[in-house]
Amino acid sequence: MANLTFIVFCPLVAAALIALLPRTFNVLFRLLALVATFLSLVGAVRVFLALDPGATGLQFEQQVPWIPALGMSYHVGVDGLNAGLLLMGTLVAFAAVCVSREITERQQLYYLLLLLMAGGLLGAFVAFDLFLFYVFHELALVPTFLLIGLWGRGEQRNFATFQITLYLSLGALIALAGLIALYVQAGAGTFNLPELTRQLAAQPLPAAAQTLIFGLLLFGFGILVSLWPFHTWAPTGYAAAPTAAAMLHAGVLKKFGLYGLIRVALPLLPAGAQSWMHLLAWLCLGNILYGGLVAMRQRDLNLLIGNSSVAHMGFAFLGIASLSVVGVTGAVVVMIAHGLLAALSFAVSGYLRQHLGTVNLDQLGGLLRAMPFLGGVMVMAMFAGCGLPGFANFPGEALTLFGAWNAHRTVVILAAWGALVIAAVYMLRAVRALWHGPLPERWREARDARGAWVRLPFVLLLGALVVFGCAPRLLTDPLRPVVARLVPAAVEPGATPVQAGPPAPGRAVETAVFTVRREVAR
Amino acid sequence: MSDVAVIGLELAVVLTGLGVLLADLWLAPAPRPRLALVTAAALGLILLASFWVPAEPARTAFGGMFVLDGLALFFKRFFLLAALLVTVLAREFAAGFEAGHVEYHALTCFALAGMMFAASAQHFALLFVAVELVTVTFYVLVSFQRRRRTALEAGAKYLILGALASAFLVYGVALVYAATGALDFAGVARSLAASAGNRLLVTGLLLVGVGLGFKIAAAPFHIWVPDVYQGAAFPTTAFLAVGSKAAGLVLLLRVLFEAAPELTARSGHLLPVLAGLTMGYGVLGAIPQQSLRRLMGYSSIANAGFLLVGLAARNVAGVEAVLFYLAGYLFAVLLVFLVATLVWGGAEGDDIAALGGLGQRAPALAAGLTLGAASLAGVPPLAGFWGKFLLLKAALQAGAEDPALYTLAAVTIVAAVVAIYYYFGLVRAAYWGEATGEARATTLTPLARAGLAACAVGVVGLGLWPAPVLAWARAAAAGLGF
Amino acid sequence: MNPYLPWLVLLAPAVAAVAITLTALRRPATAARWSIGAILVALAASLWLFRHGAGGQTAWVWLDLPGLRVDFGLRVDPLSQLMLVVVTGVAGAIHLYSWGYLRGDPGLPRYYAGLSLFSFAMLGIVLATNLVELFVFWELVGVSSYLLIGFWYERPAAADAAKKAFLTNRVGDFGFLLGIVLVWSVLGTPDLAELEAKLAAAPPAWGAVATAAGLLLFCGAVGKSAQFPLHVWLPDAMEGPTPVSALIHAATMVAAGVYLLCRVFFLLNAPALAVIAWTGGLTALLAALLALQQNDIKRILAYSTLSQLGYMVLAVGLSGAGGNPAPAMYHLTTHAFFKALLFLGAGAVIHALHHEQDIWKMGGLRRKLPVTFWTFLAGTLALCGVPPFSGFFSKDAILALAWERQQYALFALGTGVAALTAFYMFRLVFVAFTGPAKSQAPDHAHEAPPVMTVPLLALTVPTVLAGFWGVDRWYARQYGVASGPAHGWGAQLLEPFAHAPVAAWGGLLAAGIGLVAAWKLYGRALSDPLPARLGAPARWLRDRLYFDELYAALIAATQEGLARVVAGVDRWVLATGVVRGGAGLFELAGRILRHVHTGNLQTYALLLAAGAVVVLWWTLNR
Amino acid sequence: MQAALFYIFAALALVCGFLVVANPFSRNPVTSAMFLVLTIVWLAGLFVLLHAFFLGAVQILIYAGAVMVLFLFVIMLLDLREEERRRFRLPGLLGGGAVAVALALLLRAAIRDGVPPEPAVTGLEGATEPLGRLLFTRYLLPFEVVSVLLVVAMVGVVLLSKKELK
Amino acid sequence: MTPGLEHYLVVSALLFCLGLTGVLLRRNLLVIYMSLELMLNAANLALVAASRFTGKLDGQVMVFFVVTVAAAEVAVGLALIVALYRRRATAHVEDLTTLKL
Repeated sequence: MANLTFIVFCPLVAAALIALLPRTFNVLFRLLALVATFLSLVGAVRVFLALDPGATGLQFEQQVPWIPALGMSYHVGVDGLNAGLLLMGTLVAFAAVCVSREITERQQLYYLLLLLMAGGLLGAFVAFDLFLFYVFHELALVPTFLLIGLWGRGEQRNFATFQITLYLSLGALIALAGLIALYVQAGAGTFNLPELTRQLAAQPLPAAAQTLIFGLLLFGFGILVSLWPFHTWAPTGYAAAPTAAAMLHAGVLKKFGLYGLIRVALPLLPAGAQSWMHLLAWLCLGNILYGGLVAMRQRDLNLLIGNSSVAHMGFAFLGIASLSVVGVTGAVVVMIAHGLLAALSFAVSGYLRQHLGTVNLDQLGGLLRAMPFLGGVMVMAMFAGCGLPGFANFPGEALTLFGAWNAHRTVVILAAWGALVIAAVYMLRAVRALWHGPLPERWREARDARGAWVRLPFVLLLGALVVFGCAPRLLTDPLRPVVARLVPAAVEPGATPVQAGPPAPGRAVETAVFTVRREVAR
Repeated sequence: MSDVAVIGLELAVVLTGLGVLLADLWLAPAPRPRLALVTAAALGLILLASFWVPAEPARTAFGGMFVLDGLALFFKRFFLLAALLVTVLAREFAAGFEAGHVEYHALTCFALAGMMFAASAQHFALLFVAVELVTVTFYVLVSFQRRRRTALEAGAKYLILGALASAFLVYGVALVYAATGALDFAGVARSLAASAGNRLLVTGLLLVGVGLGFKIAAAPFHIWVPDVYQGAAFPTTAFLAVGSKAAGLVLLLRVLFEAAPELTARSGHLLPVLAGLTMGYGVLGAIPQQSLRRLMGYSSIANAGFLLVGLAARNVAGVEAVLFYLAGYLFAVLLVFLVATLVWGGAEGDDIAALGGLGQRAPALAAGLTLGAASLAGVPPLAGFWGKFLLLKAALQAGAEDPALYTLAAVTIVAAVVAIYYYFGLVRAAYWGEATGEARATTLTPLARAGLAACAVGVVGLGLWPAPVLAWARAAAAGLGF
Repeated sequence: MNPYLPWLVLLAPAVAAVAITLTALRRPATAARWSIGAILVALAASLWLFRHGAGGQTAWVWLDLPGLRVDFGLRVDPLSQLMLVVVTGVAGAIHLYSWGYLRGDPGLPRYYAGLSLFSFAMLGIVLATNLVELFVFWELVGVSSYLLIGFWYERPAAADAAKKAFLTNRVGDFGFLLGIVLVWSVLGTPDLAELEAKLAAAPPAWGAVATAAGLLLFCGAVGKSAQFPLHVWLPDAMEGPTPVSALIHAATMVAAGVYLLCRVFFLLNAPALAVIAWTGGLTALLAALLALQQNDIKRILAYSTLSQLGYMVLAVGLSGAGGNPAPAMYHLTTHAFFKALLFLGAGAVIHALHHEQDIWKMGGLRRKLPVTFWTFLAGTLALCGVPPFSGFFSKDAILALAWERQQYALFALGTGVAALTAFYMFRLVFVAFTGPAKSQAPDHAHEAPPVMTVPLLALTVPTVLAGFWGVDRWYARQYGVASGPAHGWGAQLLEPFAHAPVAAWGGLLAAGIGLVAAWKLYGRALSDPLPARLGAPARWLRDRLYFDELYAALIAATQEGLARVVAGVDRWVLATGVVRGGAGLFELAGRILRHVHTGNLQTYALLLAAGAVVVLWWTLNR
Repeated sequence: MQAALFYIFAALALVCGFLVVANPFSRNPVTSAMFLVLTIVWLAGLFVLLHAFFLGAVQILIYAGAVMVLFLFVIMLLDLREEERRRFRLPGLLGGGAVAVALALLLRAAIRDGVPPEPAVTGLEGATEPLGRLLFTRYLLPFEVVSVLLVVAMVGVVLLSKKELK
Repeated sequence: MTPGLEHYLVVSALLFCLGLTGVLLRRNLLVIYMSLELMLNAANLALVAASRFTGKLDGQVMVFFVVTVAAAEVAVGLALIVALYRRRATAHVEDLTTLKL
């Protein structure tokens, strides 16, 4: 089962089967979905365990020509970068199917779309053909829109659906333009990533072209990841989405953009990366600080989680903007950690919404008494969200801060404030409002998650967060050789930073620091 | 005799039309409806036969007036397929016409013949008569459903505006002739190469362009489209959107790249600007529309804009993209109109809100509509996505020479996003719109099923396995001699 | 065995915490057994380590990236050896005590899980070899403190206090983390041993940013040890159960800041130390003043904790770069015992009075609660620095240090605080224990069960005797100061008077003044006479000099205000203005455009012809 | 002589054309139709001047004879007189006029620029025979297409004129 | 002065524009249609003149096609207008505005 095609196509084949079944076989739909995502999960675990962490090349590689005329092929593989993402993706997919118990209408279509989404996003993470990469992403994206539209909730559903559809389509198209431009400019007549990498390593594009294409990719992918100020789709979209869609999108699919930046943009367009990184570093502050401050003011749990998810993406961007091995590694860890965390948060929030009918913080309170299990899970998730050690978010965020320090000093200082203080403020406020305080009479009968089956998704996600949080090397060791190859002219401590930073406040101090460091090196 | 062999396909089509007309006179009323199937079968056979016609080497006939090359063959197959599906559509729509069912099919064949001649035109005389054959047939087809108030109005509008465009076309031909003394494309091209700056010639060619731009619904000659689309019957609208547009396009291709390559090369920003305008107009105008046909009219304008992007790129990749785009467009549009026919039939209106609850009462139709709309919106991995993908690729390739194409690519992206908005509106109406009172029984005839399946297979198949059609498109585009 | 023994110390409570969470959340007895057993195992192992040291060091590589390698090692050196004993010892006593104090509370398993988690984290801080590792455990003690303060989460005050404690700590941690990053970026490693070696090899390398880095690291200590200006959370933290206050908010966690400073002492330079000293001194004075007018028994103790922490920080600051901060650790150690004792005593009182905490409703408890009273009195005397109690020696060491360093202002400040300390502590003793009963509550009080009194008695032993053992000499080994020969008991008692007579006599005199003043005012008082005498200043002190209000206003004006503005911008400008507006513009354009289609075919013809004309004109006139 | 005839015919054609479009005295369609017939006749004159004798004849026979009769017949059938009571709207008037004038100016400029140098007028005669020969050899295909077009027209007219079936 | 091609073309252009004016200004469908015929005739004139001055008959053949096509178009068009009139009792463009926006 340690076969990528198997992992990707398990959900897709199950989707096809569901489409062919009669409309009334409701139990079977769910069962099929569970089995398919579980098989994918098992496959991903085996791939992850069998991965050779020291290797730099692709493993489990498979390649079949698709459209030779345009240099497109079905080309999948894993290395240290996407193995963790794949594992996280399958895990979240399985959890998402588990929590889909809340759906009672049109189950056939629902599971069909959910499985399509799962297959698409898994495919996107293992694709090594740029075009395949894009197509798989879209395959996952389109069902998202339908899921939100059809099973969404709240008064803003319509608007949210349209907003997320249009915004993400715009982002995807811009990214597509970037990918096409890359293809055209490289002139190798291939979308195959390894070949393109070889080609561009031998003959780098001119700096101007790199800057242009990198810009397209940055903003195209950036929109997909809710890069500030293109983030407004995220909170409203997630607030309206059915639980599983929010979990899969916020958790996994959103990472596609970051993955694309790391996998495609950084190694192929090193000069372009240099020219955009400073802007990106400041934009990511928009995510971290602005997103965090907005989250502080939310009174709806889903909006709060949505905005916090915007904020967390900032760390991944910061890691990328650092252009250092440490920072980019941190970004990947943040991606995985946030994937699990977002899925977990939305799962809890979805449960609350389903059982209480509201997730408005002003109406809830003291629920820890009535729902100790969920409360415990949620409190842990919130801790993870404010970067507490022991959860995978901490190593990720810490690494991004460490990695970015040399290149973007002021940004790191402000980002640390966002990570340590602002995140804690809104997370703890949510805990205080939801779980602490006296339990109102009307929620006294609220039902906790009971039974192993109901608890399973929460336990799985939380467990993964803790495991990766305690042993981040599970993720970072395989990443190390890969990232070192992907990051152009990585900034190492002790080396002069590549980024000739602009005159920022505290520049004099920085200069002093660098001078000093050289002395140490000697 | 060999000349006749070269136009064999067209002859077969004309004979089918005449045969159906005559059979209508001879047959008793009862078996007449089956003539639709006969027509469809005949067209299908001709379509099959067309695959035995070799595209290489290009053959000419009638003193070079008619050419059978890859491009022509590509479009002939395209038109045949379109007409075949339109015939199916018309059969399903039959209840909407009060009379003249068989004539409808015959006229479809004649219009098809006109389009097929157009695809092979190498001479302005053939161009003119072929265009007129198509246009005049459409005057009749548009006003066919006389029971609806709007059909005749649409017919009258199409009549006057079409005739006006024809007048421009003819006058353009006259000016071209006055400037060069030639009516064949090769002669005009030679003359143009000798005196590229001749303004009389340029004026003439531009006026020809106006006539053809009218056909493909390019801004600023697109203004008739929404009204006429809305007034016509579904099969007619579909045929207008697919066939008539493609006929204009193939002629435009021939004129731009065979009759006036010099002028095209020096046309500067004209084509990009027109492409951008057309796209923008189409997508913006479509936003507030309530009537499906009117929406599809604006969408048709927008698609004309997308197609013009390929022309504006002025490279072989652009033409290739245009051809592939059209192929995907054919299936998607016919899919949408097939669903519309089955939903509304010959009703007076076609309010999109009436789609409400379709997802529940007819999942197959809703799925078909979704597929068609998604393909038109350019969602991968459907056929429409490839079209947009190839167009963007061509534009970005051409951008290296003319940076205006980069801007055009940006406009294309924005327009594509806006297009997603209104296509998604269709899907939304079908799945989570309020179900209206008039829930028509939707039992599908085998023919309708077959049509739906064919279109769906086309949309998906072209998306998943675009290579063969892409290869044809590439070969056809290469024939234009870049 | 030996190299792995520290892991046993560290992991035993962790295992207990996990086990309780997974298996015993509904079984209090099991949970208590797990937790108490684990801490006792840790205590035993600590004692073993204290006697024999660790035979080698083991580490677990937590992260290994180019330029950033984080080893999770456990460092057993004099500093951590004794600290381990202190932590496990106090924690052991308090674990036991809790079993009696919280008997019957349904949340007991959760409580023990939190307590074990805390022990794990605190031991991690003590043993950490690496700044990142230190930070990890640093955060974990913060979170366990949060969980335990908010143990009675249904009480809004407790929930709010927990949040406040965590957030205030986070502000300090913000500086701490940046300090770590700065140290790493300059010196290239977060490993303490490597850092020390590097600095020893090339001291000037550190120069330029040393002050900044030192102060940033100190930020962490300011937060955790509740130094001014982040002192506001500690009094509120008293909303937690009293044993928690004793363990976390008196004996160990709050002292972690001081421990941190001693750990990274080699990184601190003279300017940073000056700031540290003054911060500590100021905190000591401020807290002592605020303690004067508190009426809640736990709050009085909390302010006294603050004040004593101030002493310790002051001591670190006074040690001077490259000096010997052993007095700080000395005071930390003694303070851990006597303050834990005091809190447990207070807990016993509260327990006996059914959660009455106002000292003005107590009185006469000396007879009702004899064990509690005598142990409490021992703790008070230690706190006030009365010989021969341990507090006398450690406090004297600090005052002597100030005198030696010729920091006379700080010396005077320290001495004054000593007087204030005696005053407010004896105020508490007189009012609550010896004075007349001021309500019905004391009448029904009964002495606590043995499970609570035994820990009291156990803690009394070090409270009384710790001064004779030579804790400072032990710690001095850490800083390479040759320890002199051990004194006899008597000599040890007299040594301060011989070594630094001014400090010793001054401290004693101050304590005496405080005691006498307290007796005068409160010996028989039924209500507090001070407000009447002092007027407004007394009210200001009672209201904690309005720091909370000031901070609330400050935060509201800055961060909250900013959040309000930003959220408004997000909602109205971005989401509504730009996004909806942008979409609306497209829609509007569409709606306008459709009016071109008037339906009049002549208009259409006109537009068609006009289009043709424009195209012609544009192409021809170019 | 030729020049004079050209100017006369041209002027008459233009004047009559103008009267078709904008007769200041009458807005009756019949008047327009009559002047269109006249225009066609003068154009036939010009054709003859250009030695296109066959086309001149065709012009008169088909256009003036058949087509215009059809027009008149329809006008009479429908009894159209209403336009008289409608006023022209100024914006439409100005816009239409401006577009027409602009087009005229553009065409004039193009013609001035683009007319090829005057070739020696050949002995080209637009006689019936060479025309017919050309029509049935080189132009056979368009000719046949036009025949299909005529079939379409027939079918179309029949369809459009059928009594409505209810 | 012997009239040359330019003269003929100018006349034809003027006629074309006159026809266009009629299309743009007249309200009666029939008159508009007549104006369109005028435009076609203008094209015919240009073709014939060009044929004469280039010495080739192709232009005249083209005129033949134009005339034939125009006849067919007129037939269909008039039938359409008649049908429209029967249905709507109007031949005025201003009354044909059901389809709009």
